[in-house]
Amino acid sequence: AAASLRNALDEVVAGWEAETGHDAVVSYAGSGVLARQIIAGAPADLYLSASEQWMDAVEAEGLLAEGTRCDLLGNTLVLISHEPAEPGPVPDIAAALGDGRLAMGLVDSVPAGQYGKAALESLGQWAAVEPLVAQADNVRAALALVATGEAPLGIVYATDAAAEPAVHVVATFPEGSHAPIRYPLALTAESADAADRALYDALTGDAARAIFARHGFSLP
Amino acid sequence: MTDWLSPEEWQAVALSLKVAGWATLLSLPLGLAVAYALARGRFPGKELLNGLVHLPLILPPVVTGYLLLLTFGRRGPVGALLDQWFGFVLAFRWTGAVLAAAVMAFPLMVRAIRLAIEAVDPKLEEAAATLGAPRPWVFATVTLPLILPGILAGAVLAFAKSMGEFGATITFVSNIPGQTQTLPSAIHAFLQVPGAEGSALRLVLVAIAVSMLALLLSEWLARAVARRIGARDA
Amino acid sequence: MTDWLSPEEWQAVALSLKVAGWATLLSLPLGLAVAYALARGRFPGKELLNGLVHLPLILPPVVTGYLLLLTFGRRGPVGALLDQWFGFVLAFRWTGAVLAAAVMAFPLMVRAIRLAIEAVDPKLEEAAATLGAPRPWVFATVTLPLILPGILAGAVLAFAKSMGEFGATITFVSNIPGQTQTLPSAIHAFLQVPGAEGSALRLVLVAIAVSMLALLLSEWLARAVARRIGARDA
Amino acid sequence: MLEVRLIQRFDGFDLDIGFQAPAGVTALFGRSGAGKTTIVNAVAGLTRPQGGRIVLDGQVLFDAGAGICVPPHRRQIGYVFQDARLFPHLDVRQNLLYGRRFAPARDDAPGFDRIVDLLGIGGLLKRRPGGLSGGEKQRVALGRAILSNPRMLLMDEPLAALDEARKAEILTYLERLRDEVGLPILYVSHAMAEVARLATTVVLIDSGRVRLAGPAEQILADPAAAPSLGLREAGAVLNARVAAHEEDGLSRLDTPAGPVWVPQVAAEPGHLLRLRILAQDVMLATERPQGISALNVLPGVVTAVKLGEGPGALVQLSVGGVPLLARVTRRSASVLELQPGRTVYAVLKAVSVAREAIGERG
Amino acid sequence: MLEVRLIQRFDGFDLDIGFQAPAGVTALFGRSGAGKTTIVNAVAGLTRPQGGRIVLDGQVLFDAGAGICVPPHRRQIGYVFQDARLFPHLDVRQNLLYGRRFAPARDDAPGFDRIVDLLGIGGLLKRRPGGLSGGEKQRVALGRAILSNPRMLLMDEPLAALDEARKAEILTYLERLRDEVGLPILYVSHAMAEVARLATTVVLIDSGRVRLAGPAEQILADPAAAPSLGLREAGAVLNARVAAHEEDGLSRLDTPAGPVWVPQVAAEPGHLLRLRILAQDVMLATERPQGISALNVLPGVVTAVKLGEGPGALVQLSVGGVPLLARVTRRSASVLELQPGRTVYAVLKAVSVAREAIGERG
Ligand SMILES: Nc1ncnc2c1ncn2[C@@H]1O[C@H](COP(=O)(O)OP(=O)(O)OP(=O)(O)O)[C@@H](O)[C@H]1O
Ligand SMILES: Nc1ncnc2c1ncn2[C@@H]1O[C@H](COP(=O)(O)OP(=O)(O)OP(=O)(O)O)[C@@H](O)[C@H]1O
Ligand SMILES: [Mg+2]
Ligand SMILES: [Mg+2]
Repeated sequence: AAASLRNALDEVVAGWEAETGHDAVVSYAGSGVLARQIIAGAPADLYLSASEQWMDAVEAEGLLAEGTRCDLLGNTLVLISHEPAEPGPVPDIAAALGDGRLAMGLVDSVPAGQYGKAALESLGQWAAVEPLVAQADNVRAALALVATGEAPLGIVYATDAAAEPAVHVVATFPEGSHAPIRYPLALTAESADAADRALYDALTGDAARAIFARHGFSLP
Repeated sequence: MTDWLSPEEWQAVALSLKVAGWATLLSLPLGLAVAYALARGRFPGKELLNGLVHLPLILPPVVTGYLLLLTFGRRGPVGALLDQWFGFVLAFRWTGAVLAAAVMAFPLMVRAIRLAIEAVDPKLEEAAATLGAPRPWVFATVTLPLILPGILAGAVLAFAKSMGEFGATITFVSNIPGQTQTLPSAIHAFLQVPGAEGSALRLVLVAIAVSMLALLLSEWLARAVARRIGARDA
Repeated sequence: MTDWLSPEEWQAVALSLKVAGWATLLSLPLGLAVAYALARGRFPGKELLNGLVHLPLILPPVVTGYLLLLTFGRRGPVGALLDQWFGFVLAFRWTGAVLAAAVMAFPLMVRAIRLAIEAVDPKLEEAAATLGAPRPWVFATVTLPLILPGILAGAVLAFAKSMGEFGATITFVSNIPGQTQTLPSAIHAFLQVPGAEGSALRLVLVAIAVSMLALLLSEWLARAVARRIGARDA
Repeated sequence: MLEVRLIQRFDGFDLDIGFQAPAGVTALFGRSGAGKTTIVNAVAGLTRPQGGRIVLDGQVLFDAGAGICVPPHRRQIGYVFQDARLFPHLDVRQNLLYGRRFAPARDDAPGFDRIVDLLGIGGLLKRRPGGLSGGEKQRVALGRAILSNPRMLLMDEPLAALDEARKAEILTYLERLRDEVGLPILYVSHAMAEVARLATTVVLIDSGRVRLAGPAEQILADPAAAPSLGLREAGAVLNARVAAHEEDGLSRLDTPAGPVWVPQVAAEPGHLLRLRILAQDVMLATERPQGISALNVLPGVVTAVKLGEGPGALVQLSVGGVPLLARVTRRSASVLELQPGRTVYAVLKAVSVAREAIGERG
Repeated sequence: MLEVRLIQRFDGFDLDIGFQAPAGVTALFGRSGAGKTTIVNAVAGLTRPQGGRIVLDGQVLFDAGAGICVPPHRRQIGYVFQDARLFPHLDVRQNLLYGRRFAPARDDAPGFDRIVDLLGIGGLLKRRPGGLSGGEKQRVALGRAILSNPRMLLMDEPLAALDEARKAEILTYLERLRDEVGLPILYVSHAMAEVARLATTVVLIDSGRVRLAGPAEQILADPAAAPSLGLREAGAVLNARVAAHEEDGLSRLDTPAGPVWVPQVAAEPGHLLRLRILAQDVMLATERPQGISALNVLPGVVTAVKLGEGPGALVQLSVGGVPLLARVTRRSASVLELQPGRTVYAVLKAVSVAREAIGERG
């Protein structure tokens, strides 16, 4: 599963294991890394991606169990700051930055970065902000940049912002400013036994949804 | 301290040690051979070999990991053969983590050993030859003991690197707790999660402690070896 | 070939070279000093220094990068001082990438130089002393020339490592095209996107080509040095 | 029998020599930088000369034309290096025994204890070479080569760092190796005394060329060779047979030149010896001297007088049919009217024939 | 003036010595492993002995009690090592000049060209030590130490790897260093000939202890010391003045024992020399011999006879008031009735006084 899901997913899986007595092994890594491994023959049964693109890539290889792909989770994108702030509308980011930097995920490759770029473009701010963007390897690193005060502002998922007390949400990007943020889940073509299916069902079940919701994810 | 780390974390520590140990041990003979070839050999393609050895240093670990995945993965050309012939699977096993660590640490090991070989006075090897010792015997009884400090240094570097390696490992064998989740993978995973810095820090401290022990051990060994060799002069 | 790489990619190549070059160059004097201290010195805390030097090898690069961020970031204790006193900022600058690369490559450089120093016959240094040369002069005129091959090896390892370093770099100074986007960062970015393997491959080839050139150069230099020193015996 | 023919060119030095080393000890003699070590290295197989051919007992070890070059470890040639080259990581015992494993088994192989005793290194066996003194290293190197039980021994100034007493002991042993074991030895030395005592063949090298080569007796008694060898070292070699050991510590030797008394020799009566008589130890008298301390007075006839550039003259005598050399001043040569045909008495002090100048007949 | 007092213990060897080295050349003489190099290393400051005190010209270099140990580079003591220890990365010229930068400026500093010429290494200046022959290395090492212009020179068997001709040249130069420059030298050697020629003071070391020490003339002419020094090397030293160079290549020297003719010496008439006369080169006669080639016949009186264990006897004579040693057989001693008081003639060949035995007066 995507590494950024760890807190919530661990909780869900632990509950499921206790309930069913099955053992689930969760491998957390970047969505791209996992996708490549599945393509290269990794013995994975479920794939929970943070990126629709990577799920597409796996699907294109015909490695998904037919009809099991669904959007498990959603998320929202927020602008955060190091300095305490009250949530409000998206400000003029370039002006707010001054000579500081805007921390984001890699704008061309990390999903959060891609969404952020799209949002800024639709808000007409991208051109002004682009030279000021510090692209981090992943959302988590972007969050760290803001948390340490290295960058005054950053764009991350609402879930990340919620888990880090050292940052403050300045604004939430409007729904329509970027493509919907989705975490697709699917069983792989390899998955065989009933336990796999059971876990799939558990993840999509109500108990799990409640946990995910508590961690700040939206549920499409 | 047992309850200071979760069982899963203990597993990661144990796995890291196992992986680093095996990676170091298994790459030693090859490292020695390659270092010897680079230091003393004269053959076409020497520069190529040299470059190849350095490759894992030059490439981002993810690339190396990806290349390993493509080659040694279950569908990779070599991986498939290994599986078919020996039933030996590397991908997503701790054995794969060993391979990844060994490959990443290889340039460091080779360079250290090579430097040591280059510092051995060939006149001593000549002297051994005039006493009737054939080349391999000379290597085993003269060159090898004299380069022990270099081998030790190489092994330490390789071990340390293996303890810290993660980019190639996670790309090649993923991050499966109890199977391929090494200490650095675990640390990295923690760092991906907001608010888990504490857990990460604990593991970092463990990693440092383990490696420091290894370092101290190696320094002590090196001193013992140096004493054995005594003054350099003969 | 100019149109084979985009201008941005060219920038990444140039930046990588700049960063690796500076990282190697700047860490040389310190590396030399630390290696000398470890090889010849006797002081309390030697083991600690030794451990510290190896740390970047042991820790996942991300951790190192994070520690750098905490220390040398604008709000970090050292970073703040540097900014205040010298107006020298590391964060988000290529200078920061140099620091990250230098730190990551440091253990490799130190170990290579240390091995070389340990292989120098102290009798030659004694001979220089009886000719009236004070310690620093002996170091500069006897020890230093004799360990040149080791220094070269250390520099090559450091350069190669710097060319490939990316975990600590991206964590510390992010990935800002034209400023901190080095070759490996660019490669890594490409690998994050499905289907961009082709672009990544191109950059990988460039990285390999550049590093091979550096390697060849270093081997050639090493041979020149070895010829200068001639037979080891005196 | 070793046949050597070598061509090797360095920047500023070129070597082009050929010589034969029959059984016994062949001394390579020559000034510093003459090319001695270069030759020895080629024989050992450590360098590959540009041209030439090396044959040992019929086996071609090296042939530039045929592209043959037997690697050193298959040549079975022991080498005592000019620098000791001990293995620093092995203790003295291990150094000494290093070659044992590859030594061809032979009945007359030198015993370990024997060699250790002879070289006086019994107390060092557990030590590492690092702390040994110069002479101790040299002795261990010597032992190591001998114990590898080679079919030929190369020695490059093996005794340079040793005191006279130790030198004398080892020379005695080398003589025995030469005579009893029959081990051929190629011996590099600057010390004429060693050469004269050990050598059966002398090869004089000068600037990469062979200047003189031949049997030791002949070369050493050749007045023409004296300048090259060093005037002080010129002298004849007499073959002698031990006649009797007398009670006052002298031995009487029978030589073709008549009886000669020398300080007691170790050999049994009947044994054959080589006696080296330095030209400068021989005094000449025109009448038989009386009341002098010198015990040996041998009547003879002058056969040649070679005046040097300096104040000296080399006089060759025939004493009982064998040549003897005497070095005198030109002044004496003219005062005593020394010229071919003149009858003279050669006066020789017994103590002048030092132990080192008496060797077993090679 | 160098005062040395040293205590040093190794595993299996312990050194406890004290001696003084006045101006001139002090020879450290002793068997291999006696402790000579250990002493020299301590004087150079390369090792820190466990106890003792080293004072050079009033400056304390080392004092175990006071915790003083001047580092080697501030001692200004040149050291010619037993192993050459040339810098492999520098060419010969750079090796030679290495110490120049730190050399105290002095008017009488040896000129570079002068030394290069003397050592015959002009052709090697551009070469690196790697390819030099053993003797060439030793010569470069010698030059390097001398050119660092030290206030004292330590030489550990500096001439061991050299041929006789080169040795003689360098000895001449060392004599000049000793006499003209007044450079004190601590000289380790196994070669008695070198010691006798150069040394003004002799210190005999045996197993880490001083066995004998004193002025060279005294020690070398002491029959009691002869066994330790080697019988062949026993001999007296005569002080002589050059009287005239005669046209047949001989020089007449005036000595307290009377005129002595030797092969021409390089010194001007009036110059003072030391003449070493080996005991075994002296023949004794009870009546003045006639018609012999030996030019020097010196009348004297026997003052002591020391019978050895072997066949020999050492006879000490007083010739013109100065002691002379002669080595003869016991048989001759009894036949000639040699005993104190007996008048005898000492017969000495001019050519026996070799160039090496004539040194400038120290
Ligand atoms: N590799 C080399 N390159 C250039 N010259 C060399 C090389 N090896 C030897 N020589 C030269 O060849 C000559 C002969 O050297 P060699 O070592 O054979 O002399 P040697 O007779 O053994 O002298 P010594 O008695 O001083 O040891 C020397 O002048 C030396 O400088
Ligand atoms: N570091 C050491 N450890 C143990 N023993 C040592 C050490 N250094 C020297 N010795 C011993 O001390 C003794 C004296 O050594 P030293 O080198 O002074 O002898 P030397 O008189 O110079 O002999 P040589 O004439 O053979 O050079 C030797 O027996 C040697 O083995
Ligand atoms: Mg030689
Ligand atoms: Mg010594």
